[in-house]
Amino acid sequence: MLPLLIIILLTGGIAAGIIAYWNQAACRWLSLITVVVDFAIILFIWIEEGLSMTLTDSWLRDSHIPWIPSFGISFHLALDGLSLLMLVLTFFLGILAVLISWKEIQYRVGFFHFNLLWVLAGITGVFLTMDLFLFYFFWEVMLIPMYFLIGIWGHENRQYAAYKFFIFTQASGLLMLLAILGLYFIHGEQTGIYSFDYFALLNTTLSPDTARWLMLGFLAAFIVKLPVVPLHTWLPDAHTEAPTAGSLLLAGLLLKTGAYGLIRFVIPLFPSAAQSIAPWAMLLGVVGILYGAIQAYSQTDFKRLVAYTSVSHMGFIMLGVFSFNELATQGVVMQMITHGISTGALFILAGILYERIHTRDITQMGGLWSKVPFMGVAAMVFVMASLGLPGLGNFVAEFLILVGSWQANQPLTILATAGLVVATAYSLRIMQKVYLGSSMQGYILTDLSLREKLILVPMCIVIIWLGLFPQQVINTARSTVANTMHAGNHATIHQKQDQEEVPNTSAFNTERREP
Amino acid sequence: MKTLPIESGLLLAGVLFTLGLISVLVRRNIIFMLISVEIMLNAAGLAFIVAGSRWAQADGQVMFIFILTMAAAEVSVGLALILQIYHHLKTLDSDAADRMNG
Amino acid sequence: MLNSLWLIPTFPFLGALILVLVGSRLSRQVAARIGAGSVGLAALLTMAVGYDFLNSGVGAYQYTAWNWFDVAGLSTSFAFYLDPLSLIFIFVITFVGFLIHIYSVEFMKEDEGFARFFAYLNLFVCSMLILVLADNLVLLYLGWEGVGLCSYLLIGFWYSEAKNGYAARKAFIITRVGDTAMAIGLFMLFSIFHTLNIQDILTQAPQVWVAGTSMAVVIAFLLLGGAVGKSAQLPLQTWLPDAMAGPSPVSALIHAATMVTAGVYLITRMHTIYELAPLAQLWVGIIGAVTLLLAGCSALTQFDLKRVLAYSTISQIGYMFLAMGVGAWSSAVFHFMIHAFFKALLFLGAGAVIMALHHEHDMFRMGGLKNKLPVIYWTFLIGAASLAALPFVTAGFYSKDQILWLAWAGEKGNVWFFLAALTGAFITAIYTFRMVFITFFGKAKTQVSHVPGKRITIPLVVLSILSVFGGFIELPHTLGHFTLFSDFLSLLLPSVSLREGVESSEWILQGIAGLLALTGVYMAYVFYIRSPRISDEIKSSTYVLHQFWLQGWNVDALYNFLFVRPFVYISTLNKNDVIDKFYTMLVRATEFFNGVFVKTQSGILRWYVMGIVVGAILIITISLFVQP
Amino acid sequence: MTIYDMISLAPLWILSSAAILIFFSISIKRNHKVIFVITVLSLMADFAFVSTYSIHHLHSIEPLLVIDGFGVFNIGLILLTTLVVTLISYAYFEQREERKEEYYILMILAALGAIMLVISKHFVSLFLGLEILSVSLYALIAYLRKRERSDEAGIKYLILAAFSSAFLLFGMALVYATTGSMEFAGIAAWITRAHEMPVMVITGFGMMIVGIGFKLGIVPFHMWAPDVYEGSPAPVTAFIATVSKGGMIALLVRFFNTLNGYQYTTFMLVFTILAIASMFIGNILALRQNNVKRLLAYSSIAHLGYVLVAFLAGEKLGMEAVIFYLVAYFITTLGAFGILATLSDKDRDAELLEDYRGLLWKRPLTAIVFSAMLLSLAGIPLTAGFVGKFYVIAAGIHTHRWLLVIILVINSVIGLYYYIKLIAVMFDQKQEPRPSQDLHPLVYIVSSVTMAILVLSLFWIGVNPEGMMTLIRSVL
Repeated sequence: MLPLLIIILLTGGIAAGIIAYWNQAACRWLSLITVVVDFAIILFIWIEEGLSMTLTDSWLRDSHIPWIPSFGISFHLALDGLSLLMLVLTFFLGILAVLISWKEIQYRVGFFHFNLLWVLAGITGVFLTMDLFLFYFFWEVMLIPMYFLIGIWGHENRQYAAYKFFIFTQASGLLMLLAILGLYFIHGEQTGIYSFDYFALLNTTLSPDTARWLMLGFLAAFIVKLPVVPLHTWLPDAHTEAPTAGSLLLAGLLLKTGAYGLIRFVIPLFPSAAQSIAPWAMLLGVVGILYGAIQAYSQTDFKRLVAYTSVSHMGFIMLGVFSFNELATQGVVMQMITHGISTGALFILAGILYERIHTRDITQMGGLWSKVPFMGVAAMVFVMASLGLPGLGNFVAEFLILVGSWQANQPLTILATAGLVVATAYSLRIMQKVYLGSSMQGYILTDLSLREKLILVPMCIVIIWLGLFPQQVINTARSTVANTMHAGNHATIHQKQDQEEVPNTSAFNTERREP
Repeated sequence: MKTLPIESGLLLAGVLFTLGLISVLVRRNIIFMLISVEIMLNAAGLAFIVAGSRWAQADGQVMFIFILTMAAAEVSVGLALILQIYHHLKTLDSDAADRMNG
Repeated sequence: MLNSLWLIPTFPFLGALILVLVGSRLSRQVAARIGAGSVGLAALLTMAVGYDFLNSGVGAYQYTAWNWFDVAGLSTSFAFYLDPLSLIFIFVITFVGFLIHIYSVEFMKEDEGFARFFAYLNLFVCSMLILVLADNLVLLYLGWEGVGLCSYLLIGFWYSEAKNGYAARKAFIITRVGDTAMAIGLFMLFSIFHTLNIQDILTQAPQVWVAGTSMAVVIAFLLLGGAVGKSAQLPLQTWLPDAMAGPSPVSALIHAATMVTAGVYLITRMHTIYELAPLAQLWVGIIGAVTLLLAGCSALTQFDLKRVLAYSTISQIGYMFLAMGVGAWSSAVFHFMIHAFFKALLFLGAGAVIMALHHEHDMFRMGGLKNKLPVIYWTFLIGAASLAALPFVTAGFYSKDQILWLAWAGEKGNVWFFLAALTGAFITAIYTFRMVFITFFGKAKTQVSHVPGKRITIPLVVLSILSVFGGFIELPHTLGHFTLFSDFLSLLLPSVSLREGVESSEWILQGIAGLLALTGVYMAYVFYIRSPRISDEIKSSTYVLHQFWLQGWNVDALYNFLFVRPFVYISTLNKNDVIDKFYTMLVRATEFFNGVFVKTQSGILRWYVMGIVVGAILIITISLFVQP
Repeated sequence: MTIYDMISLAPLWILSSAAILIFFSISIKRNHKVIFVITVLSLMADFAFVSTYSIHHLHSIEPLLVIDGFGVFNIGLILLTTLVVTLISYAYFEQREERKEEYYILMILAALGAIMLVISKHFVSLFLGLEILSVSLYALIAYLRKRERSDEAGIKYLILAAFSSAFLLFGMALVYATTGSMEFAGIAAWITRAHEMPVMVITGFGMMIVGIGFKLGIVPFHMWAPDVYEGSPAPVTAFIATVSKGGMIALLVRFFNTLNGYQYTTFMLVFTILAIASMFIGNILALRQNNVKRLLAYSSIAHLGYVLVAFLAGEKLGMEAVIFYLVAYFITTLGAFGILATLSDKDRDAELLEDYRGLLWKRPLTAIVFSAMLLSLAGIPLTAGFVGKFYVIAAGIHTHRWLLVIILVINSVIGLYYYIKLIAVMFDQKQEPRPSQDLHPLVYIVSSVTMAILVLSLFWIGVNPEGMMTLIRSVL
């Protein structure tokens, strides 16, 4: 079942690319159907498993195919609550990405959809894989098509942005590869079994120094992707220059792979090292929150502004992950989902406006509400989501993160909370400059079309739904979060025991992976 | 029979080699450069012969013959090329052949 | 009937939802019916629920709609909690809200954003109801932010003017500063009590803390931060005068009657914590006292009718804070209720005047309206009298008198609080009647263009009745000793114990207060009716002070200088992200090396030979000198 | 020399006979097609013969040559590479009027030299192999006489190659003078006995490194590379980049392993410095290069640096990584130059960046294949280059050569820039590509099939490298 998710996207992408030579509409429909099928599959799994989800049994699906046995590499995919949620988000946003490109992309339609579906395939792989080599593999695979999406269909300065994106992520990814290999060899030398399997590597005993260095390798990849200030500068350029679908996928999904990596790999693999750098990591998170927010305030390019808000919001993820408690981690999971939707929606709105008035400069806008009230309402919802208004999903996320991080570090939490004020400032500035005020330019524009409503209305519903009824999501992520916490707490105990030998009982139930 | 110590033989070869090397560096005429390189090759050949004689083996001389043969082949190709270059550039100044750079 | 409690916020919510989704396609009549009707239903339901509640005799009723989220012990739900305190609040919200909705139907009838207006207003009522009914602090926070949003939307309702948008943003951002403090308070509460359920916290707090514990003080201060933000008290008061950019019904409902008193609600609701944190409670009183004086002075100098009322609102909420500061909880709530009546009345009246005069806000360009708009004049006068607390006949007298008395006689009261309150009362009387005299007396300066209809006058009349008779449900010892209101709250809120030996002085104080109010009215009469020259002279002789007060003690300028400008400056300065320069530098460095290395590829053969020679020398040198 | 020896040397015989056969064939009638077919068939036959060798086969032809699994693998690799170069040469030379037939003789002789090189275990055979290869290359580089840059490239290569050969020879002479043996094993035995290395030997090895380094094109002996790459015909460039460098690497591995050079920190240090310098300077030089051939030359300098990292890592994993990387690099380079050759026209090679602008929209398949090759050079997953780089890094980490590995990573990132730049140019949508020559579809069929096979193997090894890994492991 799990490889199927990826295979559908890959073949769908190739087919869509080929079919576009004859019929562009068919290509769009094919892409849409491909993603919808995947979405249906993952929803089916969720509904099927949602009822029987318990703490002990955290791995819902598992598929294990040997790939490069001489290196102990296997095509190992597994699904737990966190992956499930991420996949639901992936395919949801995937559908929207196809829809939003329906009119926007008129140039090389086939190749565009090929890239779009392959990005999604790469992301799906990242969220599913339980083999570190394979993880790195997918991690890189999602970059190339993304690079093309930015570089070919982007705005004026697309080449520069695409380079920057690619080089930043590659550089950090390679550091992760070093760390993966380091871990692999250390584990191999200890046990005699050379394997890239996640569950095998979890039990590696590392000296504190080694653990720290290896963790930094992993961290590099994830915090560049997240991104964390001062490694964020690729993001404003990439987000700004990408086509709408590209920005949507970047903000909605690619950044989340960084957060996912932190939860899935950094904490469980290097619990004590992660704990030892936690204050610094949290500090970086807070710096990101404030810096991103301040930067966002002065931007005049709509998409660039939203991009900086992403930097700010991702700071919360850093803060939450390194708080090491269930509250904050649940908040992080929520934040991953809600940010994906709210920021994605803002990018979509920017894209819709760009289609109509051909500018992203908010000083050129103003007073659009009276002309496009429906769009204005939608914008209001997502702007409010972005400033963390209760009742919308982002509030639940940020509140949980902050309550959690308060238990871990109080001064930093206070600073992070202050970030909410700045968030208000920049969010309201969007509304003011774009929709409110009086219009200087005599733009003639039409309100949302049916297709655009089909994109934005579900997003509104989801963000409100997540704000009012988040419990289903929390339940789904619970087992994963609990396991991660277990690993973290284990490390704390372990540190206290003054480096006794690690007990054999692992936090993770590894039995199930054996076929 | 009293023989020269091996070091002096090698020293001679070394001096020859260095002379060739320096003249490759200082000459601009391609033909002279080629000749200088040949000197270096022959210096190497001389060193082989000295070494061979030290161990009383024929190997050194065998090697020298190979070097000679190779040098001949090289010179023939080289001269052909130099002819071409002269054809194109109307000069044999090696510094003139710098159309490819950067 | 009690179990339909959840319907009270649901009606306005549905109203808002319908109006947002299909409002633009509805006729004004239908939109008005939905907008006002939903709040009307809520008001009716409140009556029914309140009746049931009073008859049932239970101290409190709780209704859980659904579990909101439940993570690692932080369990919150959409649960409503009804007790006397929240009952009073929902009564005021729905009832006054309903009246204001009716008023708005006429007031807004020509506005193109008619449906949008009612949508926001309904959403506001819903959020405000959630705020006061919330059984846990997270839900309260939801309502808290929700009203903030609606306030933002409604201040900036006429969005085409940038000024209004600016005022709206200012309101939202400044209240958010307070909210942030409050949010931190919630984090601390959770880390101590492992719950955010209000009743659980209130019952556990006395067991966990002894009075004066620093933790309690810190939390109390943080919650106070939220309260001063929302209630426009020092030091976060600056947004409220600007918030008058919104339509007058909005000012009446949100910025006078309900939302701005949310801070009062919060502190009263969490009074147990304040009683465990005497220092914080003292500061509540100090903030209240100082705010009421400062705002009163500012009100004296304003010429925009609504700004006078805005400063007056700040000042009156200062009274409520002062009351809470001395532990007179029920007095604060009582003053809240009465204030809601007369201040809503005044705002609605002011709105009617402004509408009648073609959106003229400047009092000095009004005048002589006494005869032209009689209903408005009389009702406005009643409201003004209540605000000025003219003795015996007005509700304001009774509610304010209670605060004055307890500020002096209460255990936590002192002479400074009393003097501040007394001075405040005097100033109040002056600026109130200054407003009345300038607006309604004298020569007419602007023609009346629109005579208000029934939908405007009826709410005014109803509110003026309440402003007079509302006070009689709670009478002091000296005057009938009727304590319906405080009895109702007595189960919930402790009463103030008096200092020893002060009982006898109560009537003296009442006398002084009444006299001062009347003196104030007289002074206003002297300055603005009998000899306006004097007021001009005072104005010109104290020009600097006048300007200073007019600008609200220049706090805005101070904040601009301290916070806004540096923030914008830094933000703009760094617009292109200085961190990016570092990476650009890396690229430049690489390009520089590229330039250097490319020079070595000169294309000259001898140069290449040289390269090999250098390499050979290096290798041999290294080989020879770096021996293992 | 026994009969068995003769049979073992069959690959060499076959190639030599093929060269002579073509020679005679030309003297009878010049026919490009026939000569081409003879060349292809003889290379195929040779490969078929070599592939029958057992990988556990070890046979020494004393004292010069040794045919073992490693040698056989490399012979096979060289033969296949030469075959591919020949295949792409056909279309390339067909459109040129010059005499094209001798080209194939030279190509076969060059391959012969390289094969000699990889199976040699003696200075004499080393020298012979090297010079057969070199002399053939001089002629090959300057083969297109009408092009003005050919002769310049040829003479530069000739002088420099001879110059560095002199170093190599002198170094050999010094080693021989001290140790009394020209056989690798004999030298190794002498050194083991001697405990300490005399100055003469060290100087000798140092001078030999110069000669070897020149052939590999590593810094600071790299300067010929861009000029020669630019001046040579595209297929010849491909040959230099692959067979010539690969043969030398194979020899280096054999020599170093026989000597057990890993115990001498001096040489490790020297090679470490060379590797680091090659990676940095190669990549940085390529950054703003607008000539694709020169760009690939600089990139090859860097790639040889990567190979040296694996080489320095040593142990079995390092050797595996060296060979795997070579295989991946061969496929990729052949692909890249193959594309370059197919895009070239009569007058000049398609070497300018501008020639590639908008290629994706004009010739999508070509552009995609070229992008795949470039991505492989950059080490992006799904391609052989990725697995190769992974292998190298793994080897480096295995023996804790963190410095080298980190520098490799930094350089991969720098390298990324110019590979992407090239891809970006191809994907550029604005300008229309310049109108190019008429295509002769039939002529290009051979090239197209070759490219298809290359790109398939690129992806096959990238996605499923297990087979190749097993093969390499078994020959070591």
